[in-house]
Amino acid sequence: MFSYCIEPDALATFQWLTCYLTTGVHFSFYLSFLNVLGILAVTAPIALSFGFFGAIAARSQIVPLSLLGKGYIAVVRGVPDIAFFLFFVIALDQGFEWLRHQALCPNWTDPIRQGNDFLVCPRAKLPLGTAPQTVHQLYAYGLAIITFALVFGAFAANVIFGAMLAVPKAQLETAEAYGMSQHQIFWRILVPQMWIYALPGLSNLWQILIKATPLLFLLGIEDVVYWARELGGTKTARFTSFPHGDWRMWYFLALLIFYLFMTWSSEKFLKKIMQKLTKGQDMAGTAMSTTRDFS
Amino acid sequence: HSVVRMGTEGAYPPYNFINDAGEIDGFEREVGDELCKRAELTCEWVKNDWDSIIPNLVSSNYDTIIAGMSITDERDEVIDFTQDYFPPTASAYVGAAEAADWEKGVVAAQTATIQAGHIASSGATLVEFATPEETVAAVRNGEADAVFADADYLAPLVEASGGGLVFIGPDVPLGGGVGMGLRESDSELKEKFDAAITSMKKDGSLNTLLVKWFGEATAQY
Amino acid sequence: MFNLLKLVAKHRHLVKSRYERFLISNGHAILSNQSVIEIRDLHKAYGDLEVLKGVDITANRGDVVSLIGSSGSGKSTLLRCCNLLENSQRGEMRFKGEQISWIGKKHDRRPSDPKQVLRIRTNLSMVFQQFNLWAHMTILQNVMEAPVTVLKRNPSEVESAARAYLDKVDIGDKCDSYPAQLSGGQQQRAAIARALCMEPEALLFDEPTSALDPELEQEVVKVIKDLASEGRTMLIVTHDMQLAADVSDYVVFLHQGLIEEQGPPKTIFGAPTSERLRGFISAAHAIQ
Amino acid sequence: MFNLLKLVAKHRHLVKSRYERFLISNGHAILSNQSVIEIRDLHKAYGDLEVLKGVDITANRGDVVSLIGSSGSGKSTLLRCCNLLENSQRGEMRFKGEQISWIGKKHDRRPSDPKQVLRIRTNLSMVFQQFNLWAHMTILQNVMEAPVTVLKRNPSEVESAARAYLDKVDIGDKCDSYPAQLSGGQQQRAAIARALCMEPEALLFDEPTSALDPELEQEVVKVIKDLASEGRTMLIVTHDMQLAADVSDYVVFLHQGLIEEQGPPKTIFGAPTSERLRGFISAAHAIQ
Amino acid sequence: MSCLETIQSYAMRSLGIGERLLPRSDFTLCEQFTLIGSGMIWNIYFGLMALCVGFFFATALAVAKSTTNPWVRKPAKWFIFLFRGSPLFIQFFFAYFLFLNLKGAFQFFSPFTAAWLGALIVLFLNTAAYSAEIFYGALQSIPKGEIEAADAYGLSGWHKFRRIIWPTMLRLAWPSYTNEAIFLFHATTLVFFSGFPAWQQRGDALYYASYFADKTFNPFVPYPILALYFIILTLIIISLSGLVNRRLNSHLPTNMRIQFKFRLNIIR
Ligand SMILES: Nc1ncnc2c1ncn2[C@@H]1O[C@H](COP(=O)(O)OP(=O)(O)OP(=O)(O)O)[C@@H](O)[C@H]1O
Ligand SMILES: Nc1ncnc2c1ncn2[C@@H]1O[C@H](COP(=O)(O)OP(=O)(O)OP(=O)(O)O)[C@@H](O)[C@H]1O
Ligand SMILES: [Mg+2]
Ligand SMILES: [Mg+2]
Repeated sequence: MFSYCIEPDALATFQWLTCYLTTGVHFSFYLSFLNVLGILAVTAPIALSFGFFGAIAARSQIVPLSLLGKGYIAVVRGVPDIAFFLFFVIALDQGFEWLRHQALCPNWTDPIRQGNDFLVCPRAKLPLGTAPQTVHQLYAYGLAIITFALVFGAFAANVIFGAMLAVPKAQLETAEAYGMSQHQIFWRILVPQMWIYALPGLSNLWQILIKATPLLFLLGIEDVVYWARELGGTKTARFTSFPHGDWRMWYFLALLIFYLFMTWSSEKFLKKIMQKLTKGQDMAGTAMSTTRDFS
Repeated sequence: HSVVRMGTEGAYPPYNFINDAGEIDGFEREVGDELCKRAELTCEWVKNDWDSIIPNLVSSNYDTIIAGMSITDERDEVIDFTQDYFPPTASAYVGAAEAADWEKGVVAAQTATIQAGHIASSGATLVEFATPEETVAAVRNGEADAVFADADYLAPLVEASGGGLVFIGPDVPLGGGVGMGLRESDSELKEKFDAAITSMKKDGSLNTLLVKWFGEATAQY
Repeated sequence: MFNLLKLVAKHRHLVKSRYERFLISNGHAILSNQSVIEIRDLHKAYGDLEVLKGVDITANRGDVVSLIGSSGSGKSTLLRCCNLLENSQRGEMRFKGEQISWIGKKHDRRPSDPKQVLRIRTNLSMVFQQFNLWAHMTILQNVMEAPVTVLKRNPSEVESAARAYLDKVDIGDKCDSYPAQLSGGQQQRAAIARALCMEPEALLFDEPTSALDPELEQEVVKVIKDLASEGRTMLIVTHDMQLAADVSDYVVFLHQGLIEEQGPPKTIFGAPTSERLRGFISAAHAIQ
Repeated sequence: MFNLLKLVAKHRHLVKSRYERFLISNGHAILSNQSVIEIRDLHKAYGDLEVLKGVDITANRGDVVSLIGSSGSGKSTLLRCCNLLENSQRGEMRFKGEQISWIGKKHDRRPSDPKQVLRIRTNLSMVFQQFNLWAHMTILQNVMEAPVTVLKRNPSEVESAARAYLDKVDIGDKCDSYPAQLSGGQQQRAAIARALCMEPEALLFDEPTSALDPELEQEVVKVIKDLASEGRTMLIVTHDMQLAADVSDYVVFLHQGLIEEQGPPKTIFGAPTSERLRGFISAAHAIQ
Repeated sequence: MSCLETIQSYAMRSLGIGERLLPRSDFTLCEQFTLIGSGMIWNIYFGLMALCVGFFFATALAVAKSTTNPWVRKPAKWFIFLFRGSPLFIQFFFAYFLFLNLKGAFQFFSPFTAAWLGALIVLFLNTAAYSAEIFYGALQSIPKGEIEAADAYGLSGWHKFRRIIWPTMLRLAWPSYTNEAIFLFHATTLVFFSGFPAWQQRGDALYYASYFADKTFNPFVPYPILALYFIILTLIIISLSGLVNRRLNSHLPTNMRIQFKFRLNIIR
């Protein structure tokens, strides 16, 4: 990066560090932070909407829909995310390709399963074999986001489902008495009041989602932890101009700070939202006076 | 195949690793590029986690595995291998001192490797870590008496340790040579690569690369 | 005793012209097409606890019917049944002559036609005993909510109407406060304004003055009388005998889930026949 | 007007012997060692809204002091300040002569000694306007809770006492119901029983009869009188002028955060001096 | 080997009891079920222990965080922040590192580098922090009136907490807490996956599942088996928590508990 980086062995510590920290591989590391942030930013709203619709489905009066919603919540919630990621992405990918295969290559005669191999017609490949590497990358991101959103959507659905039950019955009853339709009660009373009960659970979920990003690597995305492991591991002089011992601790420390910062800032943000939502509602936390002493 | 996607792990020097520039580098990178050239194929490199490297191959997310994968019978049942481009390898023990007990003591190995399987059936107490890095660290910090891993992986570490780590015990030949993994249905591609490897073996260019990456002492064709 | 009976007879006679239709319709639903709310033989139980054991009530257009009775006698439950918030187990209900259709039997009985329920509820506003203001809305929003979303009335018109109603009950300055920031009486007034703003055919009041001071109570009495003269029908649950005497055309005394006695206020308060009612009224007199 | 003044004078004279101590103590705290609750110059604001603007109240042992005033005038707030549930910004409070010590200034002012607060609260039971029963306990548990855990009284004794109090307010049969299963009046009676079971030195009632029918109100009047004769001190917020007239030794009329007028009930109801109070009382008369 | 024999030799394999060598070829479904099931012992052990101990610590932390005393509040806040704010595997990493160093210095710490104790401690602290935040949130949403009534009746300190606040807090927190319990059980799969070393192939369910996935190169059998086990475990947790929840909500009339049951007629 810097002109003096040609001969790193000869450099003083500080200059050495500047060179070391600006190697191409470190830029991949830095980029991965942005990647993670981007994925989080996209995943969270999708997961939330999965959760919202999951909850609506689960409490639907239409039995099959309700079973679908409840099944989704129970099954996806039941499986550890790691285990899920270890096989679900591949299954999802194969599922998409299978669907495309059925649609695009109706005349294809070769079996799709040949022994262990999964082979669809070339036109059905996702992404196409001719696609540039970036498309492959984007596709991987898409799969990862869908998988993440599915998993966290199930938990969000559960939280929202519970929050909907927590809204005082009298509030809904009154709306009913005023002739609001179920639809109106839902959107005008239940949903606005539900958020106060849901937000603590959802913010917990968001924190867990942030902390689940290291699992992105299982989904084929090089995340911050992958790079921290990679860069922090012992490097011998044969393979790098910047040999060093086991520096994982320092890299992990950097990650720790990154994650703590994420937590801190999202807590601040969520607190603001919570204040908006609880406006006017009579709960201990919203008491006019200072924090209440419970002990 | 318009473009052949080559799957590798990128965390197993000197076979494959990420260099300072952030690119895939190592013995296999050079061999792979040369093979593609000789087989007149356009190749693209893809990184994939070791755990799911075979499942992703069979589900056609890339077309070859070139990741220091030893040819074993179990693997051969699921995928096809080209002929080996690296002679049968040896695994070795490394301890903190010559006297370390590799026979009955605590031996570290990476989870779910052939080395771990070997130790499990030996008389030693196996302790498994998720990454190779941690297995070596376990010897350094005294959790394990010895680490058992691919000799080629250990050699540069021992060399760089300045006496902190030493080879102990006998080398153990495990697995066949290292070959390129392909889908069983992809025999056309397999033939192309086989031919390319043969030609590299013949004109000695493979040996040149072996010496470049593994040193003079390594086995050659 | 003799005196009392004579009084009753006298009053009966006096009020006959005015309340005839009640007496008749309460016997048989001859003129029920005039009635706005009509309840026949209503039974309601919570689990094993029978709360209503067969109640008949009729309220015609423009009538104010008061429900009195001791605490726990089932007055609130009756109002809630009127609004179809509680499912009853037996009995019929009509609203403006329209009979409510049921589905299911016994403890599972419920209205079968959601559209009908909706139609009835929009014409029937309720002021709850515990007010039940919507906690996430300001007072003004609380009042505007149903007219705008249910009746689809023009928001800006509704707003000025809402402000007028809030002024009428004297909390115009609390428009932008949330329910939790109001005193008990202010909440109750907001609840009343909310019901009024619906401008419904009929109103159900559950102790509308329990948290109000005498002046405001007077205010409410005036409001109720105005509403009645506009032709709106009202069912009022109250513990305040004076209120009942003041505003109602007809008083129903509920006791242990049954109607113990009913009649125009003069009769009920002037010449109660049943032992129970006499005890009840004399207690009220002891206070007043 | 002349008549009215004469009436007042007459009443002043009549009651002097009995209420002298009030008049004196309300002027200067000469005899304040006899007083159980003593409040001086109390100021309280919610944000910008000044609710109490300097209120003095004294209640001596065995006295029943009624607080009347229009809705939103700050009555509930005053009771809540008495119990130290709300922090006030200015003014002094004494309980049985013991001065409450404060820490902090202005909007940050709060009691400095938690032990003291506790001591005062266990001697001062409150019946809330919204009842505030503990939702997760049965009625019996609600009543027994504080005597057992705070006063460390023997549970089985407390239980029989609790049942007796619940019987007294006529909900002995609802012992094992949860608050959500009770009617409004039943909840209010449970709240009263809960306060009584503490057998405290002083009681604070916030509209204790708002949800009660006349008979039960009579019952409560009796209970209050009994308590007073046992020497317990009471502060009662009420909208029911009759109740105030019936039970109180002294009536305080609160208006817009200030005491507009105070005196024995005869004076207050018989010969109100201030314009405001006259309007208020006449409204009450219009009803009664 | 018949399936019964397989169960006999491998059911306790994760504890080191039974056959020493894991199956190495011709993997049967029975073997996969048995070994992965055997690994579940560890997941359940970690989850249950951490949850039980963590619950009390979490309650204390939540209360500490809601007090006004900064000497109590601040440490609790920081603790919760630190453990909620960092990924579990980083906590495992640093804990393992710390325990290793402590072990070098003091004999006492020698068992701490083993998963059964070291990982348990980390999981315990982690769940305590997450649960504490949930409880704290619940404390903030207790109806103000009920707390005021407690204050007014002189309930204070332990009694006020134990009798009024705690039951209500628990009721409000319960759904989220159930979520947390499930998450914790799921998190136990991280112990051997990227935390602590597995000794003599004694690992948890995921350890064996990935063993099989690695040996058979087919992720579609062992991982779904693992998933199945966890779904069963989760269903058990959910139903137990449902029982508790019913108890916690026993004060609400049934018609308030089960909502929207009515009007099923729409579909008829
Ligand atoms: N938490 C709060 N935040 C802001 N304002 C409040 C709050 N609580 C009460 N107020 C205001 O303080 C004033 C006095 O309230 P308070 O409850 O003391 O009235 P009150 O005399 O008891 O009336 P009522 O007879 O209607 O119960 C009212 O105007 C009310 O709007
Ligand atoms: N959800 C419920 N579950 C069980 N019992 C109930 C429920 N709601 C009310 N009850 C009981 O039904 C009876 C009638 O209650 P209701 O509320 O109708 O009385 P009310 O006449 O309005 O009394 P009040 O004047 O005290 O408000 C009471 O005995 C009450 O305990
Ligand atoms: Mg009622
Ligand atoms: Mg009040």
